[in-house]
Amino acid sequence: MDNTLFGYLNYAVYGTAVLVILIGLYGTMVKKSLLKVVIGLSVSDSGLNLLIVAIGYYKGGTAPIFSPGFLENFKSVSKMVDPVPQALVLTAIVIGFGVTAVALALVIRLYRHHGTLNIDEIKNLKW
Amino acid sequence: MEKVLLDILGAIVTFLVAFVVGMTYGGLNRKITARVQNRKGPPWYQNFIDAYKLSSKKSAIHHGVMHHLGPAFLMVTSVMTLLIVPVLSHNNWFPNLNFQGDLIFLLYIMTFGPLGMALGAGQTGNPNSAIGVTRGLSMMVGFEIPWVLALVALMIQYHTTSITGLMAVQAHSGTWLMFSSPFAFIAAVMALFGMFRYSPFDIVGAPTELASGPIAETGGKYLFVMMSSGSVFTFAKLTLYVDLFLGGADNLFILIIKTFALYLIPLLYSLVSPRYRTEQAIRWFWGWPSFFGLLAILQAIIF
Amino acid sequence: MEMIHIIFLIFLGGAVLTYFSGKISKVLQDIFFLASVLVPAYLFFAYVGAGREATLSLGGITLIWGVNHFSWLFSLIVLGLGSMAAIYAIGYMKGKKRKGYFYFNFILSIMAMMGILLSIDLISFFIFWEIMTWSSYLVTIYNGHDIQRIGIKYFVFSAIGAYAMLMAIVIVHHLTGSFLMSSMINFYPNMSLSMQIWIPVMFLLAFGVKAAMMPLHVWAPDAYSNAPMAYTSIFSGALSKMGIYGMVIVLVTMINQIPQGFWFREVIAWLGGITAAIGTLWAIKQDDAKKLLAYSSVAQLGYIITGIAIGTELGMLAGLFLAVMHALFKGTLFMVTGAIEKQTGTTNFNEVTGLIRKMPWTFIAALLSIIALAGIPPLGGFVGKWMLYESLITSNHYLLVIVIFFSSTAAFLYCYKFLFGFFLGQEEKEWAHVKEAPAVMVVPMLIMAVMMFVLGTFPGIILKPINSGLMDLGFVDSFKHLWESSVILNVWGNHVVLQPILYWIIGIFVFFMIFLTWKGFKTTRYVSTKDISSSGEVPADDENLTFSVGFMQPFMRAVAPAMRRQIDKYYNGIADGLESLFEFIRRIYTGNGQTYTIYVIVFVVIVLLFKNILF
Amino acid sequence: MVGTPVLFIAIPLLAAFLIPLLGMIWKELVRIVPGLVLTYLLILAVNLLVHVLAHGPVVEVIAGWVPPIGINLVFSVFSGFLVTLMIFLGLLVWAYSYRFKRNVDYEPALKYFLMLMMLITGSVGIVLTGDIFNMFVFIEITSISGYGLTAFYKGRDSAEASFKYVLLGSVASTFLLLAIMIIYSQLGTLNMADIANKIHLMNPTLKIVSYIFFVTALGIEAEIFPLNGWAPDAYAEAPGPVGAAFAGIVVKASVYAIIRYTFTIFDLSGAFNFLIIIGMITLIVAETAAIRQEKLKRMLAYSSIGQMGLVLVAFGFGTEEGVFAALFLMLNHAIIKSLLFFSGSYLVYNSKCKYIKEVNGMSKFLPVTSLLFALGAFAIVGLPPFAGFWSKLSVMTAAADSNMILIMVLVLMVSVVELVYYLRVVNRIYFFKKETAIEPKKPTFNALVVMIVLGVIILAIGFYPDVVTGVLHKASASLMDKSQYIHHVLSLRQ
Repeated sequence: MDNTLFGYLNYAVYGTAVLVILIGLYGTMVKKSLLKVVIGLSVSDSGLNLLIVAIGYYKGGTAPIFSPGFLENFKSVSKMVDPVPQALVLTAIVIGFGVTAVALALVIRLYRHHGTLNIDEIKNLKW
Repeated sequence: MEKVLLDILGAIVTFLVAFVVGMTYGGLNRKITARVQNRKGPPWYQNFIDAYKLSSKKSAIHHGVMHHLGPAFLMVTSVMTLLIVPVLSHNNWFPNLNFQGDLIFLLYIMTFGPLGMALGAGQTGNPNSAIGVTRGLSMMVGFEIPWVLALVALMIQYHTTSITGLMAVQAHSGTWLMFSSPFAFIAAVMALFGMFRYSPFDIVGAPTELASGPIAETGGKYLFVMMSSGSVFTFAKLTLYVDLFLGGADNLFILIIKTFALYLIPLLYSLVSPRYRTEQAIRWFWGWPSFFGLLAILQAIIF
Repeated sequence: MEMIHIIFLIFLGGAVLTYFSGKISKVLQDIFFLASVLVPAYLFFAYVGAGREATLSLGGITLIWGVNHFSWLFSLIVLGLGSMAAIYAIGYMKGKKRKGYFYFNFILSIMAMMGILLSIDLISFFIFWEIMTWSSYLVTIYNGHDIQRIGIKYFVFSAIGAYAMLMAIVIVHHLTGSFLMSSMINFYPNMSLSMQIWIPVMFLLAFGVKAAMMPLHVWAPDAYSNAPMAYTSIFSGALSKMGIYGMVIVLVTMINQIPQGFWFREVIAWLGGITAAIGTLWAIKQDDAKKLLAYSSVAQLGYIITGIAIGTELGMLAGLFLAVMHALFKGTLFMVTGAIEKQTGTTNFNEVTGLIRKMPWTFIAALLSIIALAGIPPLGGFVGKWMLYESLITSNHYLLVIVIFFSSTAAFLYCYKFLFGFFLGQEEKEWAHVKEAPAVMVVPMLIMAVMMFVLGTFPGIILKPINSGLMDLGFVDSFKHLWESSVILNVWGNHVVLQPILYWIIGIFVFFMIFLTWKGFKTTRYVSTKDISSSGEVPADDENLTFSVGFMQPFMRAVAPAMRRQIDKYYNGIADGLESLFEFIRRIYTGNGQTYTIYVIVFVVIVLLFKNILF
Repeated sequence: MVGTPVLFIAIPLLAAFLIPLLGMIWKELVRIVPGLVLTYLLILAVNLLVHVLAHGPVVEVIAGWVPPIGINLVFSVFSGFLVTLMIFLGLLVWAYSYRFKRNVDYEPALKYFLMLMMLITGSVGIVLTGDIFNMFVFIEITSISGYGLTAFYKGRDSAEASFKYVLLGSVASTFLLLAIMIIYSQLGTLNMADIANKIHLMNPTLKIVSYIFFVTALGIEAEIFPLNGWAPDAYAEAPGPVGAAFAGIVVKASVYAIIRYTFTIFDLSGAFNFLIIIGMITLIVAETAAIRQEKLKRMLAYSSIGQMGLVLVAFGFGTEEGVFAALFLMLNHAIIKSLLFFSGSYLVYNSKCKYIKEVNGMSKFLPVTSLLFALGAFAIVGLPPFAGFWSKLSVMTAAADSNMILIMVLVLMVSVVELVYYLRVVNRIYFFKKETAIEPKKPTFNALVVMIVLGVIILAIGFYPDVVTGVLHKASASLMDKSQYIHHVLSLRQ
């Protein structure tokens, strides 16, 4: 991390990602509507993905894509950003999507059952 | 074999003496009480007349086997107490079965009779009898405490649980235990009040309230046996006290003087005391008498 | 395959077989039941002598079982009383439901007790201890009456005790590297002072619970009175003795090795004394025979504890002799109560009365055991009491003597209450139909009553095994020197002192009995209990003259201040407090998903904040 | 070769996908196939475990990429033992629920078995995998199928329970990914053995932070106290066998993950004490919360949570004895708690609210089920001669050898609490009068067989613990031997 503008930008990316995660958690923890809770989860997922990609990135790297002539110019391999986080993010996105889908399905069922989306009123199971 | 026969003969003699003396004491009791109450009172031999009358009754009724045997239980206690307590020192006509450590035995055998009689009284089905028995047993728990405290004090102080041992101590030192262990003596005498069941501790057989309590249903020869047993027991207990605290007796005359002197204490106390309720009596025994008993133990431990 | 293995296998297989054979035939079940108690008992006494050992390796731990004279003595109690109670149980359980359940747990209890006695290592000791606990618990709740309170209370106390013991066992294992009891005892003097205090305390907790020692006794009255009487007779007679056994084998031998053990023994002895007094007082108050006997058991166990806690040879001898006697008379008394319950359907003194002419044999058994319990001379109880007093006096426990004597005198009150309540008093019409209990119930009671008489007359019969048992524990042979050193100074081993006295007692009794009975002297005549002097009039047949309510009221009034406080109430207070605390704890789970999320975040934040301390 | 670890993941996954297709051919296949698959896997697992016991761990490399770059599966004695246990339990759950919903509908059974297979796949994957991101994926598979199974019943409050599970599960996955990324950004590798090898190079603060995130994330699945809000609801609302599957399979996998991180990957000295603390808190809170429960399954759930707390405590001793005790506890817990869930759900089968008081007097109607429930209750509170006793004994021994006197006192006090609530239920079953009008439901034949098998196992372990202690000792030794694990995985590079 250098002190150039780009370096600060790098921090900014991390900061943004963390901020997004926190916003998502805030939504999950504070908002009373089930839908907003699910949105909060989704937002924090996105923030997380952002963070992961940011970690894998470094200055001046190219996309980790095989293209014709890639192998000839061997030097470009080192210029490539780390592909692993990106692969992970892909997986995480898929999983996050699945979870969100499940959550939304449950929200529908909860709404049908309780007639409300207020999480404070859905407390049949307690103690 | 011969010794056994002699023993039995001696026992019979002891029994007869005790019977006569005990009966006489009972008669004197009635007389003295009457005189104090400014009455003439029955003659001193009235008890013998009563006994004769009872024993000559044609038939007697009983309410079952325990009732039938109750007097026998009572008699066992009286006679055993009499036989274990040394009546006279060094006298062949008054053999005794005493042995080392007999004080504890005595404590227990003395409770055997009342319990047996209580069973008999219980079987009569007369509520008065049962009430009397519960009172009597409760009272027993009361006066046993100072009595045992006194005995334990003696056992500790003289390292023996035998009556003859304690008598030997007195003979050896020349002092009666009454003086060397005064607190034990006081506690024991106070316990004696309860044993005799004279006023103020006569609620057990309170004649006007319970129709004499445990003996309400007893008559004829049963009452005769009970009466003689009571007389023998009175004598045995007094002899025990004399042995323990007054140095024993060498001949019958001294024994009678000592026992009668001792007998006067509860007798005179009874004349001036109104009747206690049971719980009052129990608490009385657990009060000063037990305190003296504890003092006796303290004395025994310290000296 | 040692004989010990076979015995345990028979117990175990017999229990299972008995349980399932009930599905086929009730008679078969009874036969299996009797066989699985009596056959091992026979095998044990016939083929297993002192010094036999057997091992079993389980889970990397070698379990060792063996017999010495001391455990042989207690086996006598367990198997002897167990056999009697088993025979009795056949009659008692006839026509009752859950027979298989009862038999199963009965056999398992006896097996567990034998296991405890035979265990040489602590793990098998613990295993059998726990089996004993749960099998007895299962019988305790047999009636289904108020079990959530009574049963759970029993089990909680037992479990606290057992877990304390488990802790002690594993700590000992940590210290010595071995589960052997002997290595623990040998290592004990080398432990640090805190361990020297805590190990016995933890063991004491376990044994004290089973032996119903004072602050831990609150389960006993309920449990004893709630179990079927056929079981209670071994529950109180033998099972509680396991606590005594443990105290002797673990505590007395262990603590005697260090001088500070004096204080320990002192505390236990006093606890025993207080137990005796409290148990007696509460026994007098009871109106139900089961409860009365239960409290009386607590009191009697108090004497035994005091005796063994004194720790002198004479004290041990007294305690163990009383233990044997207690097994006999309390076993019989519970059987008597069971017989009456069986015949009349109730054990409340206020309801049942005047059975003496209907159940004479039961009465005789009851009478003899009561005489033994009260410690009145011709029967065995007296011998034990006497030795107890002697040992207390010689070891300078003067006040304790008074406490013990007080409770043993006050015991007459409940003894009388028991006999009067059931057998004496008015013979009401209501109970005119009552018959004597079947022979299978009466005979065991009478056998035990006879044993009591024999042991009272010839105490040496049982004192000799006790003595050799104590020698196995490292005590000196008391027959040689004990009597010289004690205050008693008699030669009891040869029965020269007590026997003439007893003959005298019997002679006098017989003489006066004949005197009273002899028709030639004066005739006697039986009249019914309605024919009494009642203010000069004869009461009518339907007039109820039974006196039983508030029976010992005068005495209870006298001791009322002592009984105002109940330990039970304090325990209940603690239990209620805990339950409310738990109720509060479970409200942490609010039911709101968001709260849970907040918990997660709070957890992370807290751990992050304290990470330097934690990691 | 006796089979490769990859089959344990591939086959159930494949089966899960094939089930709907096979269902189109013949509806009964939906029920049969999972059983066949699980039986096959069990045979495979036992075979492989025997092999591993003799020859040391088997390391499988996926797709030819050797570690540390590729993903590898490790079948050591430790993980192999857990896999075998899980598959065995899976088989029992299948057998128990074979006729599940049979008379009602085809659709629910399809979903049920599909999700069950996914659940087993995920859990087995967690245990076998040697790659932390791969573990994340498996955890998510497990969770999602768990969400589905929790929400299985319609019309009850199951959706609510499931939603709470989803909520916490998502938070868990957030933390898990964060932790993974911290490690990756520091060490540039995702392979467990490689991380373990290089862990000392890591920035200490970040190391601790990532460990905390791991424990938080996995703790949510493993039901550690402040993180386990979902668990009682999910257990209570999911079908009975699923409760058993949660207790026996999912939680085991999560605990495995925590243990793997603590013992093998991280070298934090305070981690063991941390495990003891959180385990202890979990144990105390859960058991005390259980005593006042009004619903049977909720009570079992709290009890299960408490047991897992005890497992963590035992692991936290950090000694081989402690690990042995913990493994023994896990085994017993898996078996006994399954039995309790199985029999318990028949005791309150037809009731709507599953109140404890509804089991009153059930022994008259369901004698065998009641007996087995009582057996399970006696076993789980650690009464000899049942299985639970030996694990309790080993925990105590391990604690004493680690000088954890206070822990012992607390654990035993909590055991008393546990005893009380189990006995209360058993008393109700046997000695109370039936009050409610709920029809008891006789257990089906296959359910009965499963319960009896479990009962027999409990008795067998109780009377002869040597049947399992040998394996457990080897398994604990293999967990403790960290360098051997690293060596086995990384030696494939050459």
